[in-house]
Amino acid sequence: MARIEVGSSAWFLIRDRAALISMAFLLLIAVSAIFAPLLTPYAKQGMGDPDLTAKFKPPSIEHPLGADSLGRDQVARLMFGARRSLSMGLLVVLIAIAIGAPLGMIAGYLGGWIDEAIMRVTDVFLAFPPLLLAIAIAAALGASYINAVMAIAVTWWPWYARLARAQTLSVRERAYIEAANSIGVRDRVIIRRHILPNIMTPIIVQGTLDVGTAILVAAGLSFIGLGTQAPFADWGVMISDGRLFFLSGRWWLSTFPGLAIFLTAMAFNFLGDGVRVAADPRLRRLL
Amino acid sequence: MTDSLLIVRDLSMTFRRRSGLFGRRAQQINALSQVSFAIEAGETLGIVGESGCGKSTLARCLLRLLRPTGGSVRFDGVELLALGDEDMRRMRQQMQIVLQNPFSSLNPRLNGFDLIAEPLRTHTEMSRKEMTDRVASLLAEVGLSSEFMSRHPHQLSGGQAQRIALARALALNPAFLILDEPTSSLDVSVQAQIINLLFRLQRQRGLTYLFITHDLGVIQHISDRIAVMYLGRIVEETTSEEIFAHPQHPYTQALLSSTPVPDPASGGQRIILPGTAPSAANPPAGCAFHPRCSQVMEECRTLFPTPRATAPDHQVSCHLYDFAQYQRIAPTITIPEEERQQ
Amino acid sequence: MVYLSFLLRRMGLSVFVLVGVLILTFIVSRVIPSNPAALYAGARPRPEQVEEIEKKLGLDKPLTEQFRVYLADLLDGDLGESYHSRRSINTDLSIFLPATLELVIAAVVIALVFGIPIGTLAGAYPRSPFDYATRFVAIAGVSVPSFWLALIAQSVFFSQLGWLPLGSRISRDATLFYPIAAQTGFYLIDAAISGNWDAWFDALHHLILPALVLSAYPLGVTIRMTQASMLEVLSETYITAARAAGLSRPVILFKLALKNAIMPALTVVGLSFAYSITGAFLVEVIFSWPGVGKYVTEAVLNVDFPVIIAVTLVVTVFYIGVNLAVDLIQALLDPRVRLI
Amino acid sequence: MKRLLLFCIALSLLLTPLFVSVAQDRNVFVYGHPVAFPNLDPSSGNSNENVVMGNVYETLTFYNAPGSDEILSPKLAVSWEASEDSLTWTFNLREGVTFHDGAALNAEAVKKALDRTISIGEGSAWIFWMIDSIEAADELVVQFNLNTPAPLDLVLSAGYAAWIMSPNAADQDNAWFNDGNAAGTGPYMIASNEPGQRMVLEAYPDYWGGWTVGQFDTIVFEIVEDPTVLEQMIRSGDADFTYSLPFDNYGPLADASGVSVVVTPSFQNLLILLNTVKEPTSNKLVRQALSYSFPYADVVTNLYAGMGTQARGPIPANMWGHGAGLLQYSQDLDKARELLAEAGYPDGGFSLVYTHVASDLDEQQVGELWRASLAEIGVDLEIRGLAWEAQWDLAINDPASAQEAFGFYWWPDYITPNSWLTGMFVSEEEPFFNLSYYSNPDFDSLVAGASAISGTDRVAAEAMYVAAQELLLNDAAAIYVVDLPDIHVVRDDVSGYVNNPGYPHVVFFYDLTR
Amino acid sequence: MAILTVENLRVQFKTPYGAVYALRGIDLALAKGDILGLVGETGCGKSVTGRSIIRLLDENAQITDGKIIFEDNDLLQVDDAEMRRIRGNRIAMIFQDPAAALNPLFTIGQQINDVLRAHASEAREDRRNRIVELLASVGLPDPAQMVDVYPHQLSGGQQQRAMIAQSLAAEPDVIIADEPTTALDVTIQAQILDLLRKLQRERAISVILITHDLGIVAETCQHVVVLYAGRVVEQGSVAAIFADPQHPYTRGLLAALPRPGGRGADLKVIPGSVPSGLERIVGCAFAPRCEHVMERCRQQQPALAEMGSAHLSACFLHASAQYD
Repeated sequence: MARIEVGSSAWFLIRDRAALISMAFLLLIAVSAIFAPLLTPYAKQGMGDPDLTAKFKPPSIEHPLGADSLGRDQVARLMFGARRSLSMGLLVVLIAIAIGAPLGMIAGYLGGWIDEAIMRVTDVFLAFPPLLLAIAIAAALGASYINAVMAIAVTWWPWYARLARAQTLSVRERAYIEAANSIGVRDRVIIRRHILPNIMTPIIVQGTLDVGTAILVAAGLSFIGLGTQAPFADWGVMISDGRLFFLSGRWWLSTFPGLAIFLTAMAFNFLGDGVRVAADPRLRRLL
Repeated sequence: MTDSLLIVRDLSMTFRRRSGLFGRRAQQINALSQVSFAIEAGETLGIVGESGCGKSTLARCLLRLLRPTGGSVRFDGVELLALGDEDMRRMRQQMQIVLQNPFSSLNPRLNGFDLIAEPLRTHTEMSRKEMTDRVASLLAEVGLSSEFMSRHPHQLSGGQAQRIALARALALNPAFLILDEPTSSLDVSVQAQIINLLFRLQRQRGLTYLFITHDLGVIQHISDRIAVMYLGRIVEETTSEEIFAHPQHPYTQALLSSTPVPDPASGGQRIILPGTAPSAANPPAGCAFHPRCSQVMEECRTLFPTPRATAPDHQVSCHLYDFAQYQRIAPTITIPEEERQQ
Repeated sequence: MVYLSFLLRRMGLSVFVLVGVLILTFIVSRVIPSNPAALYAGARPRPEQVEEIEKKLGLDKPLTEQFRVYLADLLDGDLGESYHSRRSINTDLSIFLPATLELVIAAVVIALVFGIPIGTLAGAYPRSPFDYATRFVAIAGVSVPSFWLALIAQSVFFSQLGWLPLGSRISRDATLFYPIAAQTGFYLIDAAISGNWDAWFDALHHLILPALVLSAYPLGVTIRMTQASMLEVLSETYITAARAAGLSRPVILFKLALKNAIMPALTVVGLSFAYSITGAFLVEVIFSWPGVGKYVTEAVLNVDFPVIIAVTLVVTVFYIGVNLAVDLIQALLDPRVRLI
Repeated sequence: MKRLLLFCIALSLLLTPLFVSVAQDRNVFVYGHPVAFPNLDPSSGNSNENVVMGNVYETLTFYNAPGSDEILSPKLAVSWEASEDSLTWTFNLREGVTFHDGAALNAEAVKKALDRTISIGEGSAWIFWMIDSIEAADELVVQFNLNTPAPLDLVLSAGYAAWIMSPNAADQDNAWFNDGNAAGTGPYMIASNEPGQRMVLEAYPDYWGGWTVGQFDTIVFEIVEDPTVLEQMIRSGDADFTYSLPFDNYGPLADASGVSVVVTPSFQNLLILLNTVKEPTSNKLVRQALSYSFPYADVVTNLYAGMGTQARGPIPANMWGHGAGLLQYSQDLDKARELLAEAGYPDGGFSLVYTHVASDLDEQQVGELWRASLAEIGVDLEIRGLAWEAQWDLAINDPASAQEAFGFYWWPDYITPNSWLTGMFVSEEEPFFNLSYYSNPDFDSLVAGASAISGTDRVAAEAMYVAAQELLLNDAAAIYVVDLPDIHVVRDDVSGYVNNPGYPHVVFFYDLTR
Repeated sequence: MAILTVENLRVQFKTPYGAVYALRGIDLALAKGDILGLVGETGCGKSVTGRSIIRLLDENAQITDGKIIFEDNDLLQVDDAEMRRIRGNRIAMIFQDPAAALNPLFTIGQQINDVLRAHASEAREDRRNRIVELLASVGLPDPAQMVDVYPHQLSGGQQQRAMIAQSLAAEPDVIIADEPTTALDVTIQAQILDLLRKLQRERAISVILITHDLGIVAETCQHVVVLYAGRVVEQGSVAAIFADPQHPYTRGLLAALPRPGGRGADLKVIPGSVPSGLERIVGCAFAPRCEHVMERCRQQQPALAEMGSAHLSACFLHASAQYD
């Protein structure tokens, strides 16, 4: 890692206590997701194997967060569920950026009818109520983890297309693009060398903020059964599974996965806020 | 005039801004109207005017960063407006531009080396070693050490950044340099450094300059000839000495008189123009300057004044000089107090 | 005049978008691997029945023809018929849509009434404890899964405290003993019109919990946006100029700055209103709120595509409408917009 | 947030006293119902709306709850007889019965009602496939002419499609019924309908059976999808009756005061149909191995909380035709491994797709439990939740690429063993509900033979049904998971409740008192 | 005599990089009815000085020392409420970019009205007349209609006139004009400067004119203060300083300006660059760039010393006699 310069963006991020705590929390979640098989004695249960002897065990030493209706250890389920919930959020945002950013850049840089065409398509996708389109697509493609990701990403990319276009438009007006043009640098080199690096910051900021929201939406889809399929579970599925028993005393089933989503989404939001402030010198002054 | 490096004839640039329902109504903005001038090799032509007069559009049209809607630009005998995109791209090796604010004209993500090497990468097949040597010599030429190869724009002062921008413009050994307000974002002491550098480079390399500015002090210092622009047209053009000694167009006179001189003793009566420049989207009929002109005549309101010579090598577009080629009318330059407020 | 053409242009674009949405949903609905005729036929159809129904519903015709028919019906204002319930979707939506809107409007009103003042104050006192607390609340609001919050809220306010009902829009007693005369479909409005105050309080009582749960997200967004744009506006030169002119802090904050700050906030509030319509889907399911969300969720489980398309269209119209309204309000508030 | 909370608390305190109770001067019965009523047309409705139909409309004959002396009892028909060849049936109608709209019940009305249903031909109307014509022989005598011998008295007791509606109503279209209109002869009339939320029935004062004190005059269906809410309602006395709660919650509920959990066998069972045409389940040995791999005991005791029973063949135990001596598979993983080895899959090594209705947690968990067992014999199970139509579409499109295992519920349209065997296992050219794609000419002829004589010689028919099932079990065309119970939760202060599995989840409110 | 005096004003900013010393001890005095030019290059502290006087520095700024005496009161000591009564009412401010300094969502009339309501006691109807009067006095055409016009409907020069009208609303004694013409064209600049001179003459207002343009100072001001790196290097009457600049920095600055007749000749250049605000400066801040630098310049900070009548300079070179 490079030396962190005083006053640099990274330095600001580290000074932001909320962002730092969030990063630590997310790291913890990520580590427990990645090394879940090593960290829990109930790895197979995390992958869906039932243990009917522990059915509905309330929180105890063996099962600190209790066990579900098929007796699976909730901690293991949460750790394995984190793999899906986190990756869903990240994948949605990455796919959305991968689709939206190039389109937005092309639209913004080239302008004219290409811009018009891309932006009208974007408008159509933006006009869809986000969850609803995802529901329709997931229903059409069939319920599965990857279909849910695709469905949400399809509703998400227009935001990045818009963002990338707006940024490209403002970068395109910068004198250094004109300077590059005046030298005779080719368009694709300009896009790659001058525009892309300069629009990435706001996209990364938005991306960080969006991961949390994407996790929420993905959990919503899973909650109504259109996401991760049994025997695997993500946090949304766990809430949904536990919900039937929630009011009749088995509170631990839905509470903990809900908290996990809540805290993770919060962490991404705090982190995203932190990155935004750190990346924008003007905001640093304001805050 | 055949041996002039750059000959511009009747250059026009009309922007269309779409508005109204579904953009059907198009608004025309005549940013440049029939601009003609020529620059001899090794000479500096200064273009002066206020914001919105079209001087920056002119620079961009000459380089074909914008596509002019009419006229002709011959550079070194080649008609630029007839060139294909690829030929024009190559032609840009010969003509370069330095922009006003070095911090915005240098990509903040690139370091000094990459910035200066970019034109070399674009137009030559140099090895990395050759490139490094070339960048180092360019840096030396603009008075910077090779350390600056690794500096990013935010680590530079304004003067240093403008030197990098100059080095970059010189990388391909162009013959012609357009300088678009290269010093107006700089402090006075730094501005002096850059102006001196520009002189030195012109002497050493035999460069031809088109120098654009709103600052009369700077322009008279650096230019051989000066063209004054108002609302997309050149209203007066002559040598540097002549224009300061004998300004002819009422606008030029007002401009000269409005410019504060750092000499409390110079005192004198000043011309204070009333109102502001009209919009290029909606220019007044006749002479565009007539609504602000203190000597407005009837024909000014309807008839556009074509350029005419009032002295050898002194062109003015003003009806005041209608009947008097080579004859100077000494205009009165005082305006009653009340009128100034309008 | 300029304003009118701006408005017309925006509406023209909206129509374009709507047609795009229509085509897209239609395509999505037709590529789906399912058998709508079987759905129409009911729980245990016979093969002949399914074929019969395919003919009846025109599902044997080419896709373009189906789309033409659908479009023709749509232009007549007919959204079609549910394959599952066979009820006219127009009729169903006339019942479910007001229910959802009542809920969403309540949530957005809560979000605005609390969010704007809180956001304004937080923006005015950056780095104060209030600002930090507000930031936390705002982020919590946008981070909490609404369906989970709904469960927690039910458990607290129904199971533990017993203050609020568990779900549904109005109590059975109201239905049996003091029914609301339906006019607008908004219970609070209908009850108020007819002076049926028992039913009015009953409806309000049922509305509180789902509306609060649903308001979490828009509240968070409103606070965040108001705070952020307040912060930015307060650093503008014209605010410094106002301070330099010796204006008092309340005047600067609530008269001058708020008007500027509310503009960007408004856009996002519009968006979050639209977002809340879909957010309501999950909340409705949990609170047994007989709205569009419950309607469409059920349709999804049954792959009842006429309903899904219709709801998508109708919600999209609202979505577009809200955005249009926000644009227009902004144009009205901001003297500069008119000239663009 | 704190402010919100305070605001909310204040408001609640303000409002709560208003809702303590409104004096009830009516005897109201509340049925907490888990799904909305899709289609209120008595001719085509063949889903959950039967709980309404059963109280608003009546059939000519009535199927008695198992354990009664007679299978059928009179309803709108007081007596009936079949011709020798079972091709002509005559029904004598009850006198003095009026529809809710005032029209009198007579032969013409019955003919008109059933003709409407047959001509629309939707829903369960196919159960009348054997009817050639209906004639009003007299004012109160209806005569049915059949093209095939069939137990028509049984058919006319069906819980779907056999409802008799008023002649005026019979002129109406589907939309009229779905707007909440109805005109039957039943004890209750639809008073109001808030789709997706609540339906209210009121007693029909002129009901032919008459009214006595204690009977309910108002019935409310509360449509509540959320089982949690349903459970809270029944616990708090906000509902008098409900079903479809999670199995795991019935235990604690039974212990709660004021509530009874009524568990009775139903005619519904859960099977997993195995794809008999696609590798590797096309191999009989593999299917048998799968049958031995299934954790029957765990499913019955844990998923169904011991309330269902392991199925033995397709026909449930409370239905005649059920063979008590049939082979019943049990979990035996060693045997399963042996069979797999014999089939050429010594360590399993293949994977299967199991589909189920996405919203059905029971089916899903059946898959989850089975998957764990299959993993032990080296078989990987992919569990895929789909909408029913999508699941079905996948199965009927191309058997060779369809799912290997199809979670499937069956229940009879009218109560005959033939329904299970013909519906699911008789050869079909195009797969429809035979989603095992099972094809066995011997089986087909046994079932056809049994069906033809079932009206006349039940003993012989029963023997043939059992023989047919033996073939089926040996071929392991399906895994017979569980004979499902009907589980209903009733408030204790309601008396007279008896479950009749012939009319699933229908509560005959007329029989109840408080 | 002086209406406003600044004594030893020191301001620093807290930044992530450490403290930035913006003002390192500023002394100046504004005479009543005078236009005092505050001139210097980017970062010399001229704007900070203006903002300090009206106490509108950014939040991370800290006034560490000094006094600002206005009519016998130290403005750094008065409470916030009192300061608010002084702002706009006694000391008003004009900003560099009038487009940014006017609230885009309120009409010119509303904005001036707010100031009147804050400081004057006229009745509502009178206020409108007063606004029209003010708009007329700054030379806006059609003043009666200008009241209901939004800022974006005005040109840059008109906006600055409106801004000036607003600053005049409460009839202040002092106007701080912070680069009021930098954003404007030369011909418009001439209009605005002319207006400022006229107002100062007619209303006897004292003006602090902050600018980087020596030409403007020469033409507009009576006195001038030259700042360098947060210190005053030279001050005095415009006539004296332009005729006979004493400090090497002032001289360098004037020499660096391109002048008529000097075409083609090299301009005089001050080598090096301005010190960063992060540096602690010992001795004369200009020493590293000064062609006449002496040993003591690097160790000791020269104080302002009298060079002639109303002419002070902080340099050991010319003042050696006095220091010795």
